[in-house]
Amino acid sequence: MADEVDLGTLVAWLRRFDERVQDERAHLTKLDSAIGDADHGANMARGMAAVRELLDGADTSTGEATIGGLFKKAGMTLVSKVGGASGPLYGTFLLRFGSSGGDRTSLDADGLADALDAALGGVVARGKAEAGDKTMVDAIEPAVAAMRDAIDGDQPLAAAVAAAAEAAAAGRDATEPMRARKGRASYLGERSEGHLDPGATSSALLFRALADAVESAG
Amino acid sequence: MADEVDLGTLVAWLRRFDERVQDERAHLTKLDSAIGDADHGANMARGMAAVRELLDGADTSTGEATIGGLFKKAGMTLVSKVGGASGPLYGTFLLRFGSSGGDRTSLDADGLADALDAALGGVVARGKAEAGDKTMVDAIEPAVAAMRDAIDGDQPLAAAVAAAAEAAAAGRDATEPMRARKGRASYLGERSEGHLDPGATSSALLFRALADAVESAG
Amino acid sequence: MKKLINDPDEVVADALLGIDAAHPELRVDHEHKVIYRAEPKADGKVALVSGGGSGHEPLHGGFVGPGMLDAACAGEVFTSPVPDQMMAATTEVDRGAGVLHIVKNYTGDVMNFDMAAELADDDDVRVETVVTDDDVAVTDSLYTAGRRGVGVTVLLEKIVGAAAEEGTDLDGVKAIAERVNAGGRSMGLALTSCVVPSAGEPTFELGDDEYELGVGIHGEPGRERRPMAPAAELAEHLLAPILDDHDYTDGPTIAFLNGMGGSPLLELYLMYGEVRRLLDDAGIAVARSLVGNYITSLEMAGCSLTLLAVDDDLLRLWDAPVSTPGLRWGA
Amino acid sequence: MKKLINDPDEVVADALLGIDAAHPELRVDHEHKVIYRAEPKADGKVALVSGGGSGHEPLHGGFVGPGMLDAACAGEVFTSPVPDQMMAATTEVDRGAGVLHIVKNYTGDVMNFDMAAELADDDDVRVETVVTDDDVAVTDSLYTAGRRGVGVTVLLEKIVGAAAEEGTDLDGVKAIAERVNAGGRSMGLALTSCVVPSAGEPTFELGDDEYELGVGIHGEPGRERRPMAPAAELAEHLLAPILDDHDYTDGPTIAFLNGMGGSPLLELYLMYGEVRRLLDDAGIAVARSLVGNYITSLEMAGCSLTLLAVDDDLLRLWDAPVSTPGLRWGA
Ligand SMILES: Nc1ncnc2c1ncn2[C@@H]1O[C@H](COP(=O)(O)OP(=O)(O)O)[C@@H](O)[C@H]1O
Ligand SMILES: Nc1ncnc2c1ncn2[C@@H]1O[C@H](COP(=O)(O)OP(=O)(O)O)[C@@H](O)[C@H]1O
Ligand SMILES: [Mg+2]
Ligand SMILES: [Mg+2]
Ligand SMILES: [Mg+2]
Ligand SMILES: [Mg+2]
Repeated sequence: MADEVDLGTLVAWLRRFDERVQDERAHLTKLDSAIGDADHGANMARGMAAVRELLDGADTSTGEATIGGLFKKAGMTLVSKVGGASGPLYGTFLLRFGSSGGDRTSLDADGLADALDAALGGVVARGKAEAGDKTMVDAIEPAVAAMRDAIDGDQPLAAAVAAAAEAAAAGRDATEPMRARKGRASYLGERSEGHLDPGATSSALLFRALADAVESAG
Repeated sequence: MADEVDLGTLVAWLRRFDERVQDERAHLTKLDSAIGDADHGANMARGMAAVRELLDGADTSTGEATIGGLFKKAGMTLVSKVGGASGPLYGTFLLRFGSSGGDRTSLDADGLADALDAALGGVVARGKAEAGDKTMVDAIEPAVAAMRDAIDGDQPLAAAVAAAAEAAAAGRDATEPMRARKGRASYLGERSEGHLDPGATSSALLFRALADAVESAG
Repeated sequence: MKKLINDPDEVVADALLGIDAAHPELRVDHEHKVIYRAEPKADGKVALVSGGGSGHEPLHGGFVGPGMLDAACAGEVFTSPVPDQMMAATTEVDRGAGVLHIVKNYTGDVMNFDMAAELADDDDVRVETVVTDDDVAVTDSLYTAGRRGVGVTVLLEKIVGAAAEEGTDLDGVKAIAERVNAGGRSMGLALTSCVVPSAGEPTFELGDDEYELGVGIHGEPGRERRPMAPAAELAEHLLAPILDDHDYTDGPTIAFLNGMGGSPLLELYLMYGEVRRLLDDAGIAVARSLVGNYITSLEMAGCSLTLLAVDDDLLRLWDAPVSTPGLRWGA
Repeated sequence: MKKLINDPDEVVADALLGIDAAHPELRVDHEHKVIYRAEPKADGKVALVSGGGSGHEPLHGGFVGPGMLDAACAGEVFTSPVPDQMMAATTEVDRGAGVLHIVKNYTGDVMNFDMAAELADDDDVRVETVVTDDDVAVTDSLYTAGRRGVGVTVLLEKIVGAAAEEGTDLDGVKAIAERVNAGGRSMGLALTSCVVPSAGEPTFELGDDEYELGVGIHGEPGRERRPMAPAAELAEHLLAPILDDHDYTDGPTIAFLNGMGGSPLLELYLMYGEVRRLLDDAGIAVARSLVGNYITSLEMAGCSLTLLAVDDDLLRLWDAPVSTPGLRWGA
C-alpha cells in the first residue's frame, strides 16, 4: 500500500465519484423530491459530467500538472455548471482542496487530511451549516474527523480513507431523523424528519469514491 | 282513459321530465363527456329546475291559464337559463308546442300530435339537423311519427304516447352506431360512432315523461 | 376533483366577483353575467360584443377594454351564454353605429347569438355577426356543423377592435373581421383532459404515453389519439394540417402559440421555438408573435397553433394600442 | 411524464430559442442563458439583474424590459443560475450607475449571487443586492435558511424597475427594494405537484382530498397537508398567517393573487373574489390588484397570495409605465 495519493489517484477519485453520481442520479433526485425540489441528481450529474470532460481533456502526466491547478479547474467547473446549493458547495470543496494541495502532485496522509479539512472549511464558510443541520456537512465533517483519528492512530492511508468513507456513510444515515435547519429542506420544518439528506448522500458517495480510488491504486 | 290531455297533465309532464332529468343528470353528462363537452346533464338540470320554479309559481287552475301561455313561458325559461345547443333547441321545442296549443287548455290526440309536430319543426328549423345526424332529432322525429301512426290506427291517446315513448327510446338507441354530423360530436368524425347521443337520450326522457304523465292522469 | 372553487354550479358567478374586484377598468353586470368597459367608448363608433362558454379565460372577458371588445357575455363553463345576455350587452354598448357580434362557430353559440340578433333587430340596433371557424382539425362541410372557432378569435378581437376604435363603420368592421377569419387557421393538441366543475371528473382519459391531436377548447376529445412524441414532432403535427389547408408563403403572418391552460409557459415557449424553426424551413415570414395562455380549456395541458395571414393594414391594426386585462400594449 | 419538450435536460436551452423568436424586444445570450432588453437603458441609470431557477415563468425573463429588469439569468429548472451568468449580465447591463441584484432567498440563489458579486467587485462595477424573503409559510430564524422569496419578488421588480428608470441612484434603489420586501408577505398552497422534467415524475404525491398549505415555488412539499376545502376556506388559510405576521390596516395595499401555473384563470379570479371579501371584512384597503400566473411552479395547480403595504410613492412607481412580456401598461 502506498502511503501517498498521487495525481493519478486523485483523478481516479473524481472519475469514480462521477460514475457513482451518474449511477445514483435517480436516487439522489428521489431523496431531493421528498424534502427538496427534485433536482439534486440532475445537478450532480450535470456537474460531474462536465468535470469528466475536463479530466478527459487535461494532461495530468506532464510535470506541469498540480493538485492545485487541477482541483481549482474542477471546482470552477462545478461552480459554472451546477448552480443551486450544491454547485457553490461542491465547487468550493474542490477549490479549497486544490488550494490546500497547491503545487504538489501527491499528498501523504496528513496532506490529504489537511486538504479535506480545508475543503470542509470551505463548505462551512460558504453554507454556514453546522453539524446537525441535516446537510452534506453531516457527512463530510465526521468523514474528515474519522480520517484524522485514523492517521493519529497510525493507521495506513488506505485504512484512513476507508474509515472516512464509513464515517461519511454513517453521517449520511444520521441525517435521517434530523430536522433540517439549512437549505431547502428547512422549509419543511418537522416534516423534514425521517428522510435522508440528498447532499449528505452524495457526499457519502464522494468519500466512498476516494476510498475505492486509493484502494485500487494500492 | 281520457282521450284528452289537460293543462294539469301537461304540467305533470314537465314536472316528470324535470324529475327524470335531475335523476339522470350524471348519466347525461357522462354521455356528453364521451362525444361532447360534459355539460349536457348540468344544462338540462339547470333549465328544468328553472321550469319547475316557474310551475311552482304559476297558477294553472284559473281560467286564464292556457297551453300557449304556459309553454311559451317554459320555453323562454329554457332559452334564458340553459345556453349551449340544448337551450335554444329545447326552448324552441316548448315555444312551438305552446304556439300550437294556443289558447286551448286541453288537447285531444290530434291536437297533441300537432303540437309535438310543431315542436319538432321548431327544433329542425333551429338546428338544421336531419334524421341520422346523431342528434335529439333522431329521438323526437320517430316519436312524433309513432304517435301519428297510432292515432291513425285509432289507438287511444295513452297507447299513442306510450308508442311515442318507445319510439323515442328506440331512436335514442339507434344513435349509437351513427357518425355525428351536427353539434359538438361532429368534431369527432368517426370517433363519434359507438356512443349514444346525449340529446337524443334526454329527448327519450321527455317522451317517457309524457307517456307516464298521461298514464297517471288516466 | 380538486379546484379552487366553492359550489361547482356557481363557479362563473363567483369568479365574476373576483374579476370585478380585480379590474376597476371593467364593470360587471352580475345579473346578466356580462363584462363591460367601465368607460364606454365614444358615440358613433361600432361596438363589439363577444361571449361564449366560460373556462377559456382570458377569452372573452379578459379582452374587454379600449382597442378590443366592448362587452363579453360569460356562459356557464363550456356552455354558450343565453340570448338575454347578448341582448342586454348589445343594447348597452351600442353607440349608434351598430354592434358586431363575434361568435365562435359552435352550434350552441351560433344558435344563441342568432336568437339574440333576431330579438335585437326589433330594438333598432343594427347587429352584424362574424362567425370564426379556423380549426383545421375539423373537416369543413356544408352538411356538418363545420369547423370550430378557436385561436383566430383572439387575433380577430384585437384587430377588429382596433378598426372599430379608429371609427370604421359596421360594414367595414365586419369586412375586416371576415378577412381575418378567412386568413386564420388553427390546430390544437392536448396532453391531459380538463375537468368541468359541474361534471366533477375528467372529460376524457388519456394514457401516459398518448396525446389527443385536433382537440378543441371544450375538452371534447380530439380527432385522433397518438403516441406521445417530442416537441419537435408535435410541432410538425400542428403545423402540417394548417399548411395543407392554407398557403402562408406569399405574405407576412402572425404566429400564435396558445396554451390550453395547464402547460407551463416554459413549454409553450419551447413549442414556439420548434414552430418557428419549421416556419423558417417552409419559407413563411413571421411578422408578429404571440405566446401564452389566451384561449384556454380550464386546466387542460397542451397547446394550439394559429397562423394568420396579414397585410400592412392588418398589422397596423394589430399594433394599435390595446388595454385589456389579457392583452395590453401601446396604451 | 408528458410534456411539450424534447430532451428533458435541454428544456431551458430549447425554451430560450422560443423566447428569442417570440420577443424581438428582448435579446437572448444563449451561451450564458441570459435574457436582455434588445435596447439597453440609458447611461447613468441603475441597472437591475435578477435570475433564478427556470420553471417560474414569466418570472424572471418575462419581466425584462423598460420599467422593470435589465437582465434575467435563467438557471436550470428549479436550480439557481451560476455565477458566470450573473457576472456576464452584470458587466453587460451596467451603465455606470451600478447594478442591483434581486435575489430570492434560497440557499442556492444567495450563494451563487454572492459568488458573482464577489467576482464582479474586481471588475469595478458597483453591485448591491436585495434578497426577498416574504413567505410566511416558513418560520423566520437566525439559525435557519430563513424565509423564501416568492410573490413579492414580482412586485418588487416592477416598483424598483420604475425607480431605476426615473434615475434614482443605487443606494436609493436598494432602499426602495428593501422597503418593498419589508412590507410584503405571501402564502401559497398547492392542489397538485409539478413535474421537474429531469426528474420525470411528480415531486410529491397528494391525495384527491388533500392540499399542501405553505408550498413554495419549487414544488418542494409545503408545511402542512390538509383536507381539501372550498375556496372560501382556502382563502382564509392563505390570508390568516399573512395578517398574523404583518399589520395591513393602516394604509393601502397591493393585493396579488398568483397562480402556480396549473390552475385555470377562472379559479384564480374566484379565489381573488374570496380574498377581497376577507380583506374588506378585515378593514384592509386594496389600492391595486394583480391576478394571474406571474411566479409559477411549472404545472402545479394552486395559488399564492401576496399583500404589499404601499404609500403614494410606491403606488406611483407601481403605476409607472412598464413594457415587458409579462407585465405591460402605460407604454
Ligand atoms: N447551507 C448549506 N450548507 C451545506 N449544505 C447545504 C446547505 N444548503 C443545502 N445544502 C445541501 O445541498 C443539498 C441540496 O442540493 P441541490 O438539491 O443540488 O440544490 P438546491 O437545494 O438548490 O435544489 C442538500 O441536501 C444539502 O445537503
Ligand atoms: N344542430 C342540432 N340539431 C339538433 N340537435 C342538436 C344539434 N346540435 C346539437 N344538438 C343536440 O344537443 C346535444 C348537446 O347539448 P348540450 O351538451 O347541452 O350542448 P353543447 O353541445 O352546446 O354543449 C347533442 O347531444 C344533440 O342531441
Ligand atoms: Mg434540490
Ligand atoms: Mg355539451
Ligand atoms: Mg357545452
Ligand atoms: Mg434546486
